[in-house]
Amino acid sequence: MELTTVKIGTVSVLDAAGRIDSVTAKSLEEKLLALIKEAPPALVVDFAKVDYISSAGLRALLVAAKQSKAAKCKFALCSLKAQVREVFDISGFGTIIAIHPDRASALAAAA
Amino acid sequence: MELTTVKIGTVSVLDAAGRIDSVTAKSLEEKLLALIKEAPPALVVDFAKVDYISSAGLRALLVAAKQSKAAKCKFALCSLKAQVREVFDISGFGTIIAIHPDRASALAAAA
Amino acid sequence: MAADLVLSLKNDPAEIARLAPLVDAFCARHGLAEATAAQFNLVLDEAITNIISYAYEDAGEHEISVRISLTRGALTAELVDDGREFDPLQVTPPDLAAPLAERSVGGLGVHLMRRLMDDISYRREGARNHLVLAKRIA
Amino acid sequence: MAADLVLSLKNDPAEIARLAPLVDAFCARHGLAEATAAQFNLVLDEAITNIISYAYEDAGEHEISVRISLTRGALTAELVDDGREFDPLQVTPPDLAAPLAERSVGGLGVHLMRRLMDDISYRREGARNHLVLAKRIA
Ligand SMILES: Nc1ncnc2c1ncn2[C@@H]1O[C@H](COP(=O)(O)OP(=O)(O)O)[C@@H](O)[C@H]1O
Ligand SMILES: Nc1ncnc2c1ncn2[C@@H]1O[C@H](COP(=O)(O)OP(=O)(O)O)[C@@H](O)[C@H]1O
Repeated sequence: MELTTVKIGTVSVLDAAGRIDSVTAKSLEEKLLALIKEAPPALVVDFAKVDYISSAGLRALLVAAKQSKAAKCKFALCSLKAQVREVFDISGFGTIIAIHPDRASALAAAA
Repeated sequence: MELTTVKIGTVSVLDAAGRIDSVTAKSLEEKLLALIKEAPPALVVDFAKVDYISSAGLRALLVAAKQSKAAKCKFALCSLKAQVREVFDISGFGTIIAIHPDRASALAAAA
Repeated sequence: MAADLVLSLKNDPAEIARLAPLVDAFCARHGLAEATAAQFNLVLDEAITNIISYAYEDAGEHEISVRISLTRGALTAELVDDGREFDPLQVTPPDLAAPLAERSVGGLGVHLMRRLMDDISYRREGARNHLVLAKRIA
Repeated sequence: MAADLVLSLKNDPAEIARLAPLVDAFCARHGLAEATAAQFNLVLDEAITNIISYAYEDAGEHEISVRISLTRGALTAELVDDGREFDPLQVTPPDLAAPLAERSVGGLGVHLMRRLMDDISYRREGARNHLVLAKRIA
Protein backbone atom coordinates (compact mmCIF):
# COMPACT_ATOMS: atom_id res chain seq x y z
CA MET A 1 0.00 0.00 0.00
CA GLU A 2 1.16 3.51 -0.78
CA LEU A 3 -0.27 6.74 0.57
CA THR A 4 0.13 10.23 -0.92
CA THR A 5 -1.41 13.39 0.55
CA VAL A 6 -2.37 16.49 -1.41
CA LYS A 7 -4.22 19.65 -0.39
CA ILE A 8 -6.85 20.84 -2.85
CA GLY A 9 -7.88 24.24 -1.51
CA THR A 10 -8.57 23.52 2.16
CA VAL A 11 -9.59 19.90 1.53
CA SER A 12 -7.13 17.12 2.38
CA VAL A 13 -7.03 14.32 -0.20
CA LEU A 14 -5.31 11.02 0.53
CA ASP A 15 -4.45 8.91 -2.50
CA ALA A 16 -4.23 5.28 -1.52
CA ALA A 17 -2.81 2.56 -3.77
CA GLY A 18 -2.31 -1.20 -3.62
CA ARG A 19 -3.55 -3.60 -0.93
CA ILE A 20 -5.25 -2.49 2.27
CA ASP A 21 -5.10 -5.55 4.49
CA SER A 22 -4.11 -6.58 7.99
CA VAL A 23 -0.46 -5.80 7.21
CA THR A 24 -1.08 -2.27 5.92
CA ALA A 25 -4.31 -1.11 7.61
CA LYS A 26 -2.53 0.23 10.69
CA SER A 27 -0.50 2.74 8.62
CA LEU A 28 -3.66 3.87 6.87
CA GLU A 29 -5.40 4.42 10.20
CA GLU A 30 -2.44 6.37 11.59
CA LYS A 31 -2.23 8.53 8.49
CA LEU A 32 -5.98 9.27 8.55
CA LEU A 33 -5.96 10.17 12.26
CA ALA A 34 -2.95 12.45 11.73
CA LEU A 35 -4.73 14.20 8.85
CA ILE A 36 -7.91 14.66 10.91
CA LYS A 37 -5.79 16.20 13.71
CA GLU A 38 -4.84 18.97 11.28
CA ALA A 39 -8.56 19.87 11.34
CA PRO A 40 -9.29 20.34 7.62
CA PRO A 41 -12.98 21.04 6.78
CA ALA A 42 -13.03 17.84 4.73
CA LEU A 43 -10.95 14.69 4.10
CA VAL A 44 -11.31 12.62 0.93
CA VAL A 45 -9.69 9.22 0.46
CA ASP A 46 -9.22 8.45 -3.24
CA PHE A 47 -9.43 4.69 -3.88
CA ALA A 48 -8.70 4.80 -7.63
CA LYS A 49 -5.52 2.76 -7.24
CA VAL A 50 -6.70 0.45 -4.46
CA ASP A 51 -6.99 -3.13 -5.72
CA TYR A 52 -7.91 -4.85 -2.52
CA ILE A 53 -9.40 -4.15 0.88
CA SER A 54 -10.10 -6.56 3.72
CA SER A 55 -12.05 -6.02 6.95
CA ALA A 56 -8.83 -4.73 8.55
CA GLY A 57 -8.98 -1.81 6.11
CA LEU A 58 -12.70 -1.26 6.74
CA ARG A 59 -11.94 -1.08 10.45
CA ALA A 60 -9.34 1.67 9.86
CA LEU A 61 -11.83 3.67 7.78
CA LEU A 62 -14.56 3.26 10.38
CA VAL A 63 -12.25 4.51 13.14
CA ALA A 64 -11.36 7.51 10.94
CA ALA A 65 -15.01 8.19 10.09
CA LYS A 66 -15.94 8.25 13.78
CA GLN A 67 -13.00 10.49 14.60
CA SER A 68 -13.87 12.84 11.69
CA LYS A 69 -17.38 13.19 12.95
CA ALA A 70 -16.14 14.14 16.42
CA ALA A 71 -13.71 16.63 14.81
CA LYS A 72 -16.44 18.05 12.52
CA CYS A 73 -14.39 17.14 9.43
CA LYS A 74 -16.40 15.86 6.41
CA PHE A 75 -15.10 12.40 5.62
CA ALA A 76 -15.61 10.84 2.18
CA LEU A 77 -14.26 8.21 -0.19
CA CYS A 78 -14.17 8.24 -3.97
CA SER A 79 -13.34 6.21 -7.12
CA LEU A 80 -13.76 2.68 -5.74
CA LYS A 81 -13.09 -0.20 -8.12
CA ALA A 82 -15.98 -2.65 -8.49
CA GLN A 83 -14.46 -5.45 -6.39
CA VAL A 84 -13.58 -2.97 -3.62
CA ARG A 85 -17.02 -1.35 -3.78
CA GLU A 86 -18.59 -4.79 -3.28
CA VAL A 87 -16.75 -5.20 0.03
CA PHE A 88 -18.10 -1.84 1.25
CA ASP A 89 -21.62 -2.72 0.16
CA ILE A 90 -21.65 -6.10 1.87
CA SER A 91 -20.36 -4.43 5.02
CA GLY A 92 -23.16 -1.83 5.06
CA PHE A 93 -20.72 1.08 4.79
CA GLY A 94 -22.83 2.95 2.22
CA THR A 95 -25.13 4.27 4.96
CA ILE A 96 -22.38 5.59 7.22
CA ILE A 97 -19.60 6.86 4.95
CA ALA A 98 -20.09 9.13 1.92
CA ILE A 99 -18.86 7.29 -1.18
CA HIS A 100 -18.51 9.29 -4.43
CA PRO A 101 -18.07 7.84 -7.92
CA ASP A 102 -15.12 10.12 -8.76
CA ARG A 103 -12.79 12.69 -7.29
CA ALA A 104 -14.56 15.68 -8.84
CA SER A 105 -17.87 14.85 -7.17
CA ALA A 106 -16.13 14.16 -3.86
CA LEU A 107 -14.45 17.59 -4.00
CA ALA A 108 -17.70 19.29 -5.04
CA ALA A 109 -19.50 17.72 -2.07
CA ALA A 110 -16.64 18.70 0.27
CA ALA A 111 -16.77 22.38 -0.74
CA MET B 1 2.57 -36.84 -32.17
CA GLU B 2 2.45 -36.29 -35.92
CA LEU B 3 4.14 -38.40 -38.58
CA THR B 4 4.92 -37.37 -42.16
CA THR B 5 6.68 -39.60 -44.69
CA VAL B 6 8.80 -38.39 -47.61
CA LYS B 7 10.98 -40.24 -50.10
CA ILE B 8 14.36 -38.69 -50.79
CA GLY B 9 15.71 -40.70 -53.71
CA THR B 10 15.22 -44.29 -52.56
CA VAL B 11 15.55 -43.42 -48.86
CA SER B 12 12.39 -43.24 -46.72
CA VAL B 13 12.36 -40.35 -44.27
CA LEU B 14 9.83 -40.16 -41.45
CA ASP B 15 9.36 -36.74 -39.86
CA ALA B 16 8.08 -37.12 -36.33
CA ALA B 17 6.73 -34.23 -34.24
CA GLY B 18 5.40 -33.74 -30.72
CA ARG B 19 5.32 -36.28 -27.90
CA ILE B 20 6.30 -39.91 -28.28
CA ASP B 21 4.90 -41.57 -25.18
CA SER B 22 2.80 -44.56 -24.16
CA VAL B 23 -0.22 -43.03 -25.89
CA THR B 24 1.47 -42.46 -29.26
CA ALA B 25 4.32 -45.01 -29.43
CA LYS B 26 2.14 -47.74 -30.91
CA SER B 27 1.32 -45.61 -34.00
CA LEU B 28 5.01 -44.85 -34.44
CA GLU B 29 5.86 -48.55 -34.27
CA GLU B 30 3.15 -49.45 -36.79
CA LYS B 31 4.27 -46.73 -39.16
CA LEU B 32 7.92 -47.79 -38.94
CA LEU B 33 7.12 -51.48 -39.52
CA ALA B 34 4.94 -50.55 -42.50
CA LEU B 35 7.76 -48.47 -43.99
CA ILE B 36 10.30 -51.29 -43.47
CA LYS B 37 7.91 -53.69 -45.26
CA GLU B 38 8.28 -51.51 -48.37
CA ALA B 39 11.95 -52.59 -48.30
CA PRO B 40 13.73 -49.26 -48.86
CA PRO B 41 17.55 -49.43 -48.69
CA ALA B 42 17.45 -47.01 -45.73
CA LEU B 43 14.97 -45.47 -43.28
CA VAL B 44 15.71 -42.21 -41.44
CA VAL B 45 13.55 -40.88 -38.60
CA ASP B 46 13.93 -37.11 -38.29
CA PHE B 47 13.46 -36.02 -34.65
CA ALA B 48 13.80 -32.25 -35.25
CA LYS B 49 10.25 -31.57 -34.03
CA VAL B 50 10.10 -34.20 -31.29
CA ASP B 51 9.92 -32.55 -27.85
CA TYR B 52 9.55 -35.61 -25.72
CA ILE B 53 10.21 -39.34 -25.74
CA SER B 54 9.59 -41.88 -23.02
CA SER B 55 10.66 -45.53 -22.79
CA ALA B 56 7.51 -46.47 -24.72
CA GLY B 57 8.96 -44.58 -27.69
CA LEU B 58 12.38 -46.17 -27.24
CA ARG B 59 10.73 -49.57 -27.30
CA ALA B 60 9.05 -48.77 -30.66
CA LEU B 61 12.39 -47.65 -32.12
CA LEU B 62 14.16 -50.75 -30.85
CA VAL B 63 11.53 -53.01 -32.40
CA ALA B 64 11.96 -51.11 -35.70
CA ALA B 65 15.76 -51.27 -35.50
CA LYS B 66 15.66 -55.05 -35.03
CA GLN B 67 13.18 -55.46 -37.87
CA SER B 68 15.29 -53.20 -40.15
CA LYS B 69 18.33 -55.31 -39.50
CA ALA B 70 16.45 -58.47 -40.43
CA ALA B 71 15.16 -56.68 -43.59
CA LYS B 72 18.65 -55.35 -44.45
CA CYS B 73 17.34 -51.77 -44.33
CA LYS B 74 19.74 -49.17 -42.87
CA PHE B 75 17.95 -47.58 -39.89
CA ALA B 76 19.01 -44.18 -38.55
CA LEU B 77 17.79 -41.20 -36.53
CA CYS B 78 18.72 -37.54 -36.89
CA SER B 79 18.32 -34.05 -35.40
CA LEU B 80 17.57 -34.97 -31.77
CA LYS B 81 16.94 -32.10 -29.35
CA ALA B 82 19.20 -32.09 -26.29
CA GLN B 83 16.59 -33.36 -23.81
CA VAL B 84 15.59 -36.17 -26.20
CA ARG B 85 19.21 -37.07 -26.89
CA GLU B 86 19.79 -37.44 -23.15
CA VAL B 87 17.09 -40.13 -22.95
CA PHE B 88 18.77 -42.10 -25.76
CA ASP B 89 22.18 -41.75 -24.12
CA ILE B 90 21.00 -42.91 -20.70
CA SER B 91 19.33 -45.88 -22.38
CA GLY B 92 22.51 -46.96 -24.17
CA PHE B 93 20.97 -46.53 -27.62
CA GLY B 94 24.04 -44.82 -29.09
CA THR B 95 25.75 -48.21 -29.58
CA ILE B 96 22.85 -49.90 -31.36
CA ILE B 97 21.14 -47.23 -33.47
CA ALA B 98 22.90 -44.76 -35.79
CA ILE B 99 22.18 -41.22 -34.57
CA HIS B 100 23.14 -38.30 -36.85
CA PRO B 101 23.35 -34.65 -35.85
CA ASP B 102 21.30 -33.46 -38.85
CA ARG B 103 19.28 -34.69 -41.81
CA ALA B 104 22.03 -34.04 -44.35
CA SER B 105 24.52 -36.32 -42.61
CA ALA B 106 21.84 -38.99 -42.10
CA LEU B 107 21.06 -38.93 -45.85
CA ALA B 108 24.77 -38.96 -46.76
CA ALA B 109 25.31 -42.03 -44.55
CA ALA B 110 22.23 -43.72 -46.04
CA ALA B 111 23.46 -43.32 -49.60
CA MET C 1 -7.55 -35.06 -13.47
CA ALA C 2 -8.20 -33.11 -10.29
CA ALA C 3 -5.42 -30.72 -9.31
CA ASP C 4 -5.38 -29.24 -5.81
CA LEU C 5 -3.24 -26.46 -4.44
CA VAL C 6 -1.86 -27.43 -1.07
CA LEU C 7 -0.11 -24.76 0.94
CA SER C 8 1.58 -24.61 4.25
CA LEU C 9 1.64 -21.10 5.73
CA LYS C 10 3.34 -19.76 8.80
CA ASN C 11 1.38 -17.61 11.27
CA ASP C 12 2.72 -14.42 9.72
CA PRO C 13 0.24 -11.96 8.14
CA ALA C 14 2.70 -11.38 5.26
CA GLU C 15 1.94 -14.92 4.05
CA ILE C 16 -1.53 -13.84 2.89
CA ALA C 17 -0.29 -11.54 0.12
CA ARG C 18 1.96 -14.39 -1.07
CA LEU C 19 -0.98 -16.77 -1.23
CA ALA C 20 -3.14 -14.47 -3.39
CA PRO C 21 -1.27 -14.88 -6.72
CA LEU C 22 -1.28 -18.67 -6.33
CA VAL C 23 -5.05 -18.66 -5.84
CA ASP C 24 -5.42 -16.32 -8.83
CA ALA C 25 -3.34 -18.70 -10.96
CA PHE C 26 -5.30 -21.73 -9.75
CA CYS C 27 -8.59 -20.03 -10.65
CA ALA C 28 -7.28 -18.84 -14.02
CA ARG C 29 -6.14 -22.35 -14.91
CA HIS C 30 -9.62 -23.65 -14.18
CA GLY C 31 -11.24 -20.90 -16.21
CA LEU C 32 -12.90 -19.22 -13.20
CA ALA C 33 -13.73 -15.52 -13.28
CA GLU C 34 -11.26 -13.05 -11.79
CA ALA C 35 -14.02 -11.78 -9.51
CA THR C 36 -14.44 -15.28 -8.09
CA ALA C 37 -10.72 -15.47 -7.36
CA ALA C 38 -10.83 -12.02 -5.73
CA GLN C 39 -13.74 -12.95 -3.45
CA PHE C 40 -12.11 -16.24 -2.56
CA ASN C 41 -8.85 -14.49 -1.71
CA LEU C 42 -10.68 -12.05 0.53
CA VAL C 43 -12.38 -14.85 2.45
CA LEU C 44 -9.08 -16.72 2.84
CA ASP C 45 -7.50 -13.48 4.09
CA GLU C 46 -10.24 -12.99 6.69
CA ALA C 47 -10.07 -16.57 7.94
CA ILE C 48 -6.27 -16.73 8.06
CA THR C 49 -5.93 -13.26 9.61
CA ASN C 50 -8.30 -14.36 12.38
CA ILE C 51 -6.31 -17.53 13.01
CA ILE C 52 -3.08 -15.53 13.22
CA SER C 53 -4.65 -12.84 15.43
CA TYR C 54 -6.77 -14.86 17.81
CA ALA C 55 -6.05 -18.59 17.72
CA TYR C 56 -2.71 -18.95 19.49
CA GLU C 57 -1.99 -18.75 23.19
CA ASP C 58 1.77 -18.62 22.69
CA ALA C 59 3.92 -16.37 20.50
CA GLY C 60 5.65 -19.26 18.72
CA GLU C 61 5.58 -20.37 15.11
CA HIS C 62 2.55 -22.31 13.94
CA GLU C 63 1.59 -23.92 10.66
CA ILE C 64 -1.69 -23.23 8.91
CA SER C 65 -2.44 -25.60 6.08
CA VAL C 66 -4.66 -24.68 3.18
CA ARG C 67 -5.94 -27.04 0.52
CA ILE C 68 -7.76 -25.51 -2.42
CA SER C 69 -9.69 -27.72 -4.80
CA LEU C 70 -12.32 -27.58 -7.46
CA THR C 71 -14.80 -30.42 -7.17
CA ARG C 72 -18.43 -31.08 -7.88
CA GLY C 73 -19.12 -27.54 -9.04
CA ALA C 74 -17.54 -25.75 -6.11
CA LEU C 75 -14.30 -23.98 -5.37
CA THR C 76 -13.35 -25.17 -1.91
CA ALA C 77 -10.68 -24.31 0.64
CA GLU C 78 -9.99 -26.35 3.73
CA LEU C 79 -8.01 -24.54 6.43
CA VAL C 80 -6.45 -26.49 9.26
CA ASP C 81 -4.84 -24.84 12.28
CA ASP C 82 -3.69 -25.98 15.70
CA GLY C 83 -5.06 -22.99 17.59
CA ARG C 84 -7.76 -22.83 20.25
CA GLU C 85 -11.13 -24.33 19.36
CA PHE C 86 -13.16 -21.73 17.48
CA ASP C 87 -16.23 -22.04 15.27
CA PRO C 88 -16.79 -18.83 13.29
CA LEU C 89 -20.35 -19.90 12.54
CA GLN C 90 -21.15 -19.14 16.20
CA VAL C 91 -20.16 -15.46 15.86
CA THR C 92 -23.12 -13.04 16.19
CA PRO C 93 -23.55 -11.03 12.96
CA PRO C 94 -22.74 -7.31 13.23
CA ASP C 95 -25.58 -4.74 13.19
CA LEU C 96 -25.20 -3.17 9.75
CA ALA C 97 -28.12 -0.79 10.32
CA ALA C 98 -26.56 1.00 13.31
CA PRO C 99 -25.63 4.68 12.79
CA LEU C 100 -21.96 5.63 12.60
CA ALA C 101 -21.55 6.45 16.27
CA GLU C 102 -22.92 3.06 17.36
CA ARG C 103 -21.32 0.98 14.61
CA SER C 104 -18.84 -1.52 16.06
CA VAL C 105 -15.41 -1.39 14.38
CA GLY C 106 -15.04 -5.18 14.46
CA GLY C 107 -16.94 -8.26 13.49
CA LEU C 108 -16.84 -7.71 9.74
CA GLY C 109 -14.37 -10.50 8.91
CA VAL C 110 -16.68 -13.41 9.67
CA HIS C 111 -19.57 -11.45 8.13
CA LEU C 112 -17.68 -11.13 4.82
CA MET C 113 -16.83 -14.84 4.91
CA ARG C 114 -20.49 -15.76 5.30
CA ARG C 115 -21.74 -13.37 2.68
CA LEU C 116 -19.18 -14.30 0.02
CA MET C 117 -19.27 -18.09 0.47
CA ASP C 118 -22.14 -20.42 -0.34
CA ASP C 119 -21.26 -22.97 2.28
CA ILE C 120 -19.06 -22.91 5.38
CA SER C 121 -18.57 -25.85 7.69
CA TYR C 122 -16.51 -26.20 10.83
CA ARG C 123 -15.28 -29.19 12.78
CA ARG C 124 -12.75 -29.81 15.51
CA GLU C 125 -10.57 -32.87 14.97
CA GLY C 126 -8.17 -33.68 17.77
CA ALA C 127 -6.24 -30.49 18.51
CA ARG C 128 -7.10 -28.89 15.16
CA ASN C 129 -9.74 -26.63 13.68
CA HIS C 130 -10.94 -27.57 10.20
CA LEU C 131 -12.78 -24.84 8.38
CA VAL C 132 -14.19 -25.64 4.93
CA LEU C 133 -15.16 -22.67 2.78
CA ALA C 134 -17.01 -23.40 -0.47
CA LYS C 135 -18.19 -21.24 -3.33
CA ARG C 136 -20.46 -22.69 -6.00
CA ILE C 137 -19.25 -22.28 -9.56
CA ALA C 138 -21.86 -21.56 -12.19
CA MET D 1 5.22 -20.64 2.48
CA ALA D 2 5.46 -24.08 1.02
CA ALA D 3 3.18 -24.76 -1.94
CA ASP D 4 2.57 -28.33 -3.10
CA LEU D 5 0.85 -29.56 -6.21
CA VAL D 6 -1.56 -32.35 -5.37
CA LEU D 7 -3.12 -34.25 -8.22
CA SER D 8 -5.55 -37.03 -8.53
CA LEU D 9 -5.22 -38.95 -11.81
CA LYS D 10 -7.32 -41.70 -13.28
CA ASN D 11 -5.66 -44.85 -14.65
CA ASP D 12 -5.79 -43.48 -18.19
CA PRO D 13 -2.50 -42.90 -20.07
CA ALA D 14 -3.90 -39.64 -21.47
CA GLU D 15 -3.66 -38.15 -17.96
CA ILE D 16 0.14 -38.01 -18.23
CA ALA D 17 0.22 -35.39 -20.98
CA ARG D 18 -2.21 -33.30 -18.89
CA LEU D 19 0.07 -33.51 -15.87
CA ALA D 20 3.18 -32.27 -17.72
CA PRO D 21 2.23 -28.56 -18.06
CA LEU D 22 1.27 -28.40 -14.38
CA VAL D 23 4.68 -29.78 -13.40
CA ASP D 24 6.35 -27.32 -15.79
CA ALA D 25 4.42 -24.43 -14.20
CA PHE D 26 5.27 -25.63 -10.68
CA CYS D 27 8.97 -25.79 -11.56
CA ALA D 28 8.90 -22.41 -13.30
CA ARG D 29 7.28 -20.78 -10.28
CA HIS D 30 10.05 -22.13 -8.07
CA GLY D 31 12.74 -20.98 -10.48
CA LEU D 32 13.86 -24.49 -11.44
CA ALA D 33 15.51 -25.14 -14.80
CA GLU D 34 13.34 -26.34 -17.70
CA ALA D 35 15.62 -29.36 -18.05
CA THR D 36 14.85 -30.35 -14.45
CA ALA D 37 11.12 -30.13 -15.14
CA ALA D 38 11.55 -32.20 -18.32
CA GLN D 39 13.48 -34.95 -16.51
CA PHE D 40 10.97 -34.95 -13.67
CA ASN D 41 8.08 -35.24 -16.12
CA LEU D 42 9.75 -38.18 -17.84
CA VAL D 43 10.21 -40.02 -14.56
CA LEU D 44 6.58 -39.34 -13.55
CA ASP D 45 5.49 -40.64 -16.96
CA GLU D 46 7.49 -43.85 -16.54
CA ALA D 47 6.21 -44.51 -13.03
CA ILE D 48 2.57 -43.69 -13.84
CA THR D 49 2.60 -45.59 -17.14
CA ASN D 50 3.85 -48.65 -15.26
CA ILE D 51 1.11 -48.35 -12.66
CA ILE D 52 -1.53 -48.06 -15.38
CA SER D 53 -0.03 -50.94 -17.41
CA TYR D 54 0.86 -53.45 -14.72
CA ALA D 55 -0.62 -52.66 -11.32
CA TYR D 56 -4.29 -53.51 -11.66
CA GLU D 57 -5.91 -56.93 -11.72
CA ASP D 58 -9.26 -55.58 -12.86
CA ALA D 59 -10.20 -53.28 -15.74
CA GLY D 60 -12.00 -50.74 -13.53
CA GLU D 61 -11.23 -47.13 -12.76
CA HIS D 62 -8.51 -46.45 -10.20
CA GLU D 63 -7.10 -43.30 -8.68
CA ILE D 64 -3.41 -42.49 -8.65
CA SER D 65 -2.49 -39.62 -6.40
CA VAL D 66 0.58 -37.49 -6.96
CA ARG D 67 1.95 -34.90 -4.56
CA ILE D 68 4.78 -32.72 -5.82
CA SER D 69 6.71 -30.57 -3.38
CA LEU D 70 9.91 -28.66 -3.07
CA THR D 71 11.51 -29.13 0.32
CA ARG D 72 14.98 -29.22 1.82
CA GLY D 73 16.73 -28.78 -1.50
CA ALA D 74 14.86 -31.46 -3.40
CA LEU D 75 12.03 -31.65 -5.88
CA THR D 76 9.95 -34.59 -4.69
CA ALA D 77 6.98 -36.52 -6.00
CA GLU D 78 5.05 -39.05 -3.96
CA LEU D 79 2.90 -41.43 -5.98
CA VAL D 80 0.24 -43.50 -4.27
CA ASP D 81 -1.70 -46.26 -6.02
CA ASP D 82 -3.94 -49.11 -4.93
CA GLY D 83 -2.48 -51.66 -7.32
CA ARG D 84 -0.62 -54.89 -6.57
CA GLU D 85 2.46 -54.60 -4.34
CA PHE D 86 5.44 -53.68 -6.50
CA ASP D 87 8.82 -52.23 -5.61
CA PRO D 88 10.58 -50.91 -8.74
CA LEU D 89 13.89 -50.88 -6.85
CA GLN D 90 13.85 -54.69 -7.09
CA VAL D 91 13.83 -54.66 -10.91
CA THR D 92 17.04 -56.03 -12.49
CA PRO D 93 18.75 -53.33 -14.56
CA PRO D 94 18.76 -53.93 -18.34
CA ASP D 95 22.00 -54.91 -20.09
CA LEU D 96 22.92 -51.75 -22.00
CA ALA D 97 26.04 -53.34 -23.52
CA ALA D 98 24.18 -56.09 -25.39
CA PRO D 99 24.25 -55.90 -29.20
CA LEU D 100 21.05 -54.99 -31.07
CA ALA D 101 19.87 -58.54 -31.67
CA GLU D 102 20.12 -59.43 -27.98
CA ARG D 103 18.89 -56.11 -26.60
CA SER D 104 15.62 -56.54 -24.69
CA VAL D 105 12.89 -54.12 -25.79
CA GLY D 106 11.67 -53.59 -22.23
CA GLY D 107 13.02 -52.66 -18.83
CA LEU D 108 14.05 -49.10 -19.72
CA GLY D 109 11.33 -47.33 -17.71
CA VAL D 110 12.66 -48.20 -14.27
CA HIS D 111 16.21 -47.68 -15.56
CA LEU D 112 15.38 -44.09 -16.61
CA MET D 113 13.72 -43.43 -13.25
CA ARG D 114 16.84 -44.57 -11.38
CA ARG D 115 19.25 -42.67 -13.60
CA LEU D 116 17.35 -39.39 -13.55
CA MET D 117 16.47 -39.29 -9.84
CA ASP D 118 18.86 -38.84 -6.93
CA ASP D 119 16.75 -40.79 -4.49
CA ILE D 120 13.91 -43.27 -4.85
CA SER D 121 12.16 -44.95 -1.96
CA TYR D 122 9.32 -47.42 -1.89
CA ARG D 123 6.99 -48.58 0.85
CA ARG D 124 3.76 -50.52 1.02
CA GLU D 125 1.17 -49.05 3.39
CA GLY D 126 -2.01 -51.04 3.79
CA ALA D 127 -3.29 -51.75 0.29
CA ARG D 128 -1.26 -48.97 -1.31
CA ASN D 129 2.13 -48.51 -2.95
CA HIS D 130 3.97 -45.30 -2.02
CA LEU D 131 6.78 -44.38 -4.34
CA VAL D 132 8.83 -41.30 -3.49
CA LEU D 133 10.97 -39.87 -6.28
CA ALA D 134 13.40 -37.10 -5.38
CA LYS D 135 15.76 -34.94 -7.39
CA ARG D 136 18.26 -32.70 -5.62
CA ILE D 137 18.17 -29.05 -6.62
CA ALA D 138 21.49 -27.25 -6.85
N1 LIG E 1 -9.59 -18.25 14.75
C1 LIG E 1 -10.14 -17.63 15.82
N2 LIG E 1 -9.85 -18.05 17.06
C2 LIG E 1 -10.41 -17.44 18.13
N3 LIG E 1 -11.27 -16.40 18.06
C3 LIG E 1 -11.59 -15.92 16.85
C4 LIG E 1 -11.05 -16.50 15.67
N4 LIG E 1 -11.56 -15.85 14.61
C5 LIG E 1 -12.38 -14.90 15.09
N5 LIG E 1 -12.41 -14.93 16.44
C6 LIG E 1 -13.24 -14.07 17.32
O1 LIG E 1 -14.37 -13.67 16.56
C7 LIG E 1 -14.45 -12.24 16.54
C8 LIG E 1 -15.04 -11.75 15.23
O2 LIG E 1 -14.08 -11.90 14.18
P1 LIG E 1 -14.19 -11.02 12.87
O3 LIG E 1 -15.61 -11.11 12.36
O4 LIG E 1 -13.14 -11.44 11.92
O5 LIG E 1 -13.97 -9.52 13.32
P2 LIG E 1 -12.74 -8.78 14.03
O6 LIG E 1 -11.52 -9.60 13.83
O7 LIG E 1 -12.69 -7.49 13.32
O8 LIG E 1 -13.14 -8.66 15.46
C9 LIG E 1 -13.04 -11.75 16.83
O9 LIG E 1 -13.05 -10.47 17.43
C10 LIG E 1 -12.51 -12.81 17.77
O10 LIG E 1 -12.91 -12.55 19.10
N1 LIG F 1 3.60 -50.70 -10.94
C1 LIG F 1 3.97 -51.94 -11.34
N2 LIG F 1 3.26 -53.01 -10.90
C2 LIG F 1 3.63 -54.27 -11.26
N3 LIG F 1 4.68 -54.55 -12.06
C3 LIG F 1 5.42 -53.52 -12.54
C4 LIG F 1 5.11 -52.18 -12.20
N4 LIG F 1 6.02 -51.36 -12.79
C5 LIG F 1 6.86 -52.17 -13.46
N5 LIG F 1 6.52 -53.47 -13.32
C6 LIG F 1 7.26 -54.63 -13.88
O1 LIG F 1 8.60 -54.24 -14.05
C7 LIG F 1 9.01 -54.44 -15.41
C8 LIG F 1 10.02 -53.37 -15.84
O2 LIG F 1 9.38 -52.13 -16.02
P1 LIG F 1 10.02 -51.01 -16.92
O3 LIG F 1 11.44 -50.84 -16.52
O4 LIG F 1 9.18 -49.81 -16.87
O5 LIG F 1 10.02 -51.62 -18.40
P2 LIG F 1 8.85 -52.11 -19.37
O6 LIG F 1 7.57 -51.51 -18.90
O7 LIG F 1 9.28 -51.61 -20.69
O8 LIG F 1 8.85 -53.60 -19.27
C9 LIG F 1 7.74 -54.45 -16.22
O9 LIG F 1 7.86 -55.20 -17.40
C10 LIG F 1 6.74 -55.07 -15.24
O10 LIG F 1 6.82 -56.47 -15.30
